[in-house]
Amino acid sequence: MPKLTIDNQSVEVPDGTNVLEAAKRLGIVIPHFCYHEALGAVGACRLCAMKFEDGPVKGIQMACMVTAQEGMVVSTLDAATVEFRAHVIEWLMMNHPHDCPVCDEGGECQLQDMTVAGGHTLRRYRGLKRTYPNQQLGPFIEHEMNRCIQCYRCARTYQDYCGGEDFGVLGTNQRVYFGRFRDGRLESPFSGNLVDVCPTGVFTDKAFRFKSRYWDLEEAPSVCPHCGLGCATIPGGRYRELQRVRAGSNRQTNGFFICDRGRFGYGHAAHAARPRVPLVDGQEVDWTQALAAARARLDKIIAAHGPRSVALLGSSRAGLEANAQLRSLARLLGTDRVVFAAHAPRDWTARTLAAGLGAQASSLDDVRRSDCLLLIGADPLAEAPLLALAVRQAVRGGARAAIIDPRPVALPCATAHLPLAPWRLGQALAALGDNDWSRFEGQEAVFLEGVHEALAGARHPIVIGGADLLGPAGMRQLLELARRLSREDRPCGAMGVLSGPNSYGAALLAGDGPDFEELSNAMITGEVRALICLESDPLTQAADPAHAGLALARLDLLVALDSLPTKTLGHAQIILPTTVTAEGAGCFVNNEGRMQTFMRVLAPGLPLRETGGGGHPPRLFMADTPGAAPRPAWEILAGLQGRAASLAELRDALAREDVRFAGLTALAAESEGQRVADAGLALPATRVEDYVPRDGELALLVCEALFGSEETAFYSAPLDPVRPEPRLILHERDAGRLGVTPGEQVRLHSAVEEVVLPVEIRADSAPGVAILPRVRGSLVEAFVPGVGPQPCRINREVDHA
Amino acid sequence: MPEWLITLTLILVKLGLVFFVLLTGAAYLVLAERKLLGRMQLRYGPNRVGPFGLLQPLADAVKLLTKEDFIPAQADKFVFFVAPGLAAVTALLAFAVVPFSPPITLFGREVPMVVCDLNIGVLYFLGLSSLAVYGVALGGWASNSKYALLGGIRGLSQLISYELAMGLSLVPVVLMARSFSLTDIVLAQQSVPFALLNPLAFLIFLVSVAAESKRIPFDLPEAENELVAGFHTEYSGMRFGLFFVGEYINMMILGAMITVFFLGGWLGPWLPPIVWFLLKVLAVAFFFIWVRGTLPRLRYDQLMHFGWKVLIPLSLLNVVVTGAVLLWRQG
Amino acid sequence: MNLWRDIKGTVQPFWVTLRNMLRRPVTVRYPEQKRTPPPRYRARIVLTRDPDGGERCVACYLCSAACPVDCISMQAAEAPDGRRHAAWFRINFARCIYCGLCAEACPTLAIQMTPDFAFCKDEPLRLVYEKEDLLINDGGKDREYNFYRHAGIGVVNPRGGNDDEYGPVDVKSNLP
Amino acid sequence: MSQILPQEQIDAWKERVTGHAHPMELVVDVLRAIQAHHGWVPDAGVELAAEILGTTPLRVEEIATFYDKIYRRPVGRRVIHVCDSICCWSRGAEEVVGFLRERLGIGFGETSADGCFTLLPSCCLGACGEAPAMMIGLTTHGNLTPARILAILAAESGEAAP
Repeated sequence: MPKLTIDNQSVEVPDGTNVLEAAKRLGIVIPHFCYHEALGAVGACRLCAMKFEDGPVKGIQMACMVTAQEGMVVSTLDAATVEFRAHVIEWLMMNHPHDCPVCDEGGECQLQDMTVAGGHTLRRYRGLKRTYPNQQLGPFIEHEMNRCIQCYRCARTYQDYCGGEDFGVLGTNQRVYFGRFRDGRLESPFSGNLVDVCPTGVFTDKAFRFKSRYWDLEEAPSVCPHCGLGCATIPGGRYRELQRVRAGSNRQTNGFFICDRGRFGYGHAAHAARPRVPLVDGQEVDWTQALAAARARLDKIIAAHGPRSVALLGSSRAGLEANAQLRSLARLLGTDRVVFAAHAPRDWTARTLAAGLGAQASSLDDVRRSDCLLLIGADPLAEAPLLALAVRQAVRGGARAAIIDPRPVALPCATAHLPLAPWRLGQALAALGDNDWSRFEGQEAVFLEGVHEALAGARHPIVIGGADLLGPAGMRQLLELARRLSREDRPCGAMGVLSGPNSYGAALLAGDGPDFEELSNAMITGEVRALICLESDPLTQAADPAHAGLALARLDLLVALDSLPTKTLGHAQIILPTTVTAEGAGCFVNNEGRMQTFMRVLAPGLPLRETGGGGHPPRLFMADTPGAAPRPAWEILAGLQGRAASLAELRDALAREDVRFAGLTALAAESEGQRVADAGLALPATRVEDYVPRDGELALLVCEALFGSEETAFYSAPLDPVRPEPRLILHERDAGRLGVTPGEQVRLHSAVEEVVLPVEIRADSAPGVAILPRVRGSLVEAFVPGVGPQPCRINREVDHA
Repeated sequence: MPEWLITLTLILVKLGLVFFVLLTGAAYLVLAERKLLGRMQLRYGPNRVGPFGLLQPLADAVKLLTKEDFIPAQADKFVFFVAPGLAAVTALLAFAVVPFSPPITLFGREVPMVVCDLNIGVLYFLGLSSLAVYGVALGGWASNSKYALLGGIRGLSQLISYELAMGLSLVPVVLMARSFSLTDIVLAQQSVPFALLNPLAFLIFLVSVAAESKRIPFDLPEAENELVAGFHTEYSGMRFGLFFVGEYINMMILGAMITVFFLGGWLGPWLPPIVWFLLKVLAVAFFFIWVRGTLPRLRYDQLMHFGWKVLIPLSLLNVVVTGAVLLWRQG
Repeated sequence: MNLWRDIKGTVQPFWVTLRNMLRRPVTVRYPEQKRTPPPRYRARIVLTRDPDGGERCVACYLCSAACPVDCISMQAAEAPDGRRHAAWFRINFARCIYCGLCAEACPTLAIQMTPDFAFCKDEPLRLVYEKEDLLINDGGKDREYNFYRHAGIGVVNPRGGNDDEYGPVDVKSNLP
Repeated sequence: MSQILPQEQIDAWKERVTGHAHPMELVVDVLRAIQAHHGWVPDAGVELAAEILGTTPLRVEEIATFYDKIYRRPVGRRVIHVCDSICCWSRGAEEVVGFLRERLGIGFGETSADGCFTLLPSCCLGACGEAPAMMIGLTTHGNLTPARILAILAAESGEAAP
């Protein structure tokens, strides 16, 4: 812990901190471009000069390149350094086009700030300025090279941190160029980070192009709702429209970056078909009438059929408070039929994880620092993209990462991949735990043995399992494996990849209660007559959507609370519109049990762009905002209980009632969040026998896809251009046997549906498994991931015809 | 016609006359002030309504009457209603004792040209001018606004402070006139007006009276650039009008008082007494307007300092000296 | 304490005001006598055009940010030729205080103030001016200026084609 | 020239890459091979190199545009690199350049009308001792005088005849 003096203030910093960071701790911010906490120091921009007056280093030095040492005396105000910085900034600005008025970065431009901070206010250079041609970088990123100051942050982020290989630095000298080989979409799913990282306006958000200035945006810290990791985000809205999302920073979860799904998935808030007014039997009503009608109909059904004829369905998309309110509404109505996920196997997996994770819980930061990782049944890029980035950081730091997965999982880093059929993942986990390879042979046994050795020898091993492929039994095995690998001196971490932003929280509330399968059976038998559906869409989410459809059709009353135009709304008699994440405050519990609160960014309402109809905004005096009816789900559910409580009161009540959420009341939105307390709930072992195909048969495995399958992102227009086409992935051996060639149309026969789609042939997937990434809104929408392998038959479409 | 009826009729006629003259005077005083200030600032002043802007007071009245009467939600409604009335009424009442001419003979009756010649007229005047404080203090307090409250508090302490000096400066007058009746005081100035006889008392009275009327340079209760509009910040429409009219009536009353106490009232050669009286009153009013156009506002501490540390000791000294001189002259 | 100075300082101004009272007022009797305000007078705001006839406003939001009374609002949009312009632009003159900060903030000289100060309306909504009402067919005070001829983003001229620019860099050039 | 690299060379390179621990180390060699065969490296050449090395074209392009002796634009049959750094400049590089320009009728970066020579500046050829110097192909020519230059040009143009 060296102690140094900066501008006559002394500060003690951890070993290895650079002087620039040390100054930041004192609140002294010196202009800098190339240094970024996540990227490290390279000393390229020459802007963070400080005068080292005494100590081991002397003279004007780049503060980012000097490690803080005991006894350093540093001045940032020294006349020579100030002049030095002023000159550097003037040089950097020499070729700058001065097009700030038409630049989207204007207002939040580091170059602007640093130019002013550096004291350079008037251009003295009268010569010609260098210009560049631009590239088309796809639907997300706008390129304007003239504004570049060659700080290399973009290339370091894209290539070094995110592992992208299609964007880099070209040329030398006066023509250094940051771009691609040819025009085209940036392939990395983390390309959006260029916008955040670029200190000037070379890379700007294309979906946000010219929409707003930074200072006009309403912004607040929030949590990303597009997967289970709970990355910190900062959504920004203006004129009642969510216009962009940028990365927040939470050192425990995402660090400083987010994936493109999280960045461009905000469009669901402005979806044209979004429910915006309470509807009772298709009639627009006000809130009092809607709540009264819902309550009256529920009471009528309870009076006729008893309280257990009402069921409630929560969701991993809704916040913790809303789900807790659903639980207390169930208590008030006197029913125990309350479920918190529409997908029963996922539900049980999440509950298994939540019940057993305990001290093994590892954050993304733990993953980044780990030296040995095993990913089993998890495809981070499809299910939780930032996990892939965390794995890459670990690998960059020297960690070894092994993947056991039937899918051709490709991470942006060097990994070892063992394609193993889904029904054998459990065996692999058991083998790793027991150190017994008898059920494997050849390469597989060698691979597993190597993994075991690496895990046993590592200092910070973490095993990561995907909920969809492992299922409840596999998740239990994964946790068991982590326990077995733990030693006194060195625990082994575990992480489960869950699908929803609040899957963990919903699972905690569910405990050992019923699941949706039980519920839908009861609906079909007529025991359940009414369902309250909280931000849940059984018709696309349930493990068996067809069965869910039958069940919903039998209901007398369906009350749906939702912010998305889901299929389920079509069956609802009463529709109560809720706010999206950015429009209401709440709390999500991420896949490691971390409670993270988010704040309201903007009030709900029909975007001005719609009410204005493109021309001028309306020239009217209006008492209320159009489309402003949606309310937070917790408020509606409290209303159904006849209460009007604030979020703080609801949190208080929840924290008092349930010791696991005790930390909730003191949680600030910008904090790193807090893990839920371990209540040590034991769950009965559930064992579902996987379908194992016989020789010559193929098993169908439906899985998630990066931009195709996540529910909220599906409704987001900015993601439309990157939505994938449905395809079936076959191992080359199976393809050879079927005689299909790449890209050929095949007919897939399955219990779900019969569809015709093209094939992709891979050598690195597991043989005997046909992999179908789900794409919502396409012909394969009915296929739901997370249900294990299913029997299927595949024909060449040519044969069929 | 019974004696009492005649007396009553006469009083009513006098009342009506005084009322009319006072109100019209106040209204036109406003116009005169605006015009004169305008000229002092090289402007014209109001010149749009009627010839030379002569109908401006009418227009103002119409405007004030038709304006929205706004009452702040948190105001003390009753006191809020009453305060402006208090301000105007106390000002009006003070005129009851002012003699504006020697008694005249009408239908064989000697009619005193004063609404009511009280033998304690001076005390009556002092009492009413003390009551005038209520309009300011209550109005400021009832508005439930910080500006109004501060204005009210300032007004209260300012009026109380300068009341002392004002009262004390009248003691020499009473000593010299040997009467509390205003008519007697006027008559006592047959030879020399008291302003010349006792200029110190005159000056003190002049200053105190300016302070009492809350006029520049003593307009601290409504200091615009500090307190928006001081005690009447929240008032609008005719309620504000009452405060406004009250202020100008007050100016006329004080003009009349100065005339009576120090300038020899209606006394003067050649012209009819009533004209003399009016001329003197208008001269005083002009002086006040002139002061307004000339002097800047004092700071609050300067005001208090001047009142308590200069005016009151001076007036006390004046009382002692006048008494001593009178005693010495009596031998 | 200089009593004499104080008394003099109090009495002397009376003479000044009295003297002024007898002078001729300098007032211009407005509706009857009209005076032409100087060209830089700060009254009704207009949006000007560049010498090529294009809208100068690039909808950069600086005027609305500078406006102390928030009377300017707009929405930027991109034209097919890459030009940034205002999809709609609105000034609420009922709220405007004619301080001129918007004109000062405007980096493209688009927003300018004119000496037209007499444009009262009897209804507040009629004082809300839209872009069509604000846009004039003139360059205003600096007719020759064209922002796009200086900012190298290739709207008026091809990229690198402005007077103060080199032609665009060819990253594959053989020259070092 | 339709072919960037003959198929047998491609196969040979692919084989060399397979056994290599760090294929990217070979990128300059592959590009030079393409240049040797094709004269310069077109976009398709970059893509071919990427394919051979099992990487993305961008990775190859980063290196191809970095080195000034890998030509990403068409050049003549012979490329003249004239040194213009300090030693050569002080010994008359400007005159050398002037002479070459006049003689060949081209400026920097241009190719002579007969397609024979391309003139490029270069910063330091490592021949400061023989300044002024220029390089044609892999040969450095020092102590240049107009006469020497003429002789070199004559020899080179003879060699470079199509």
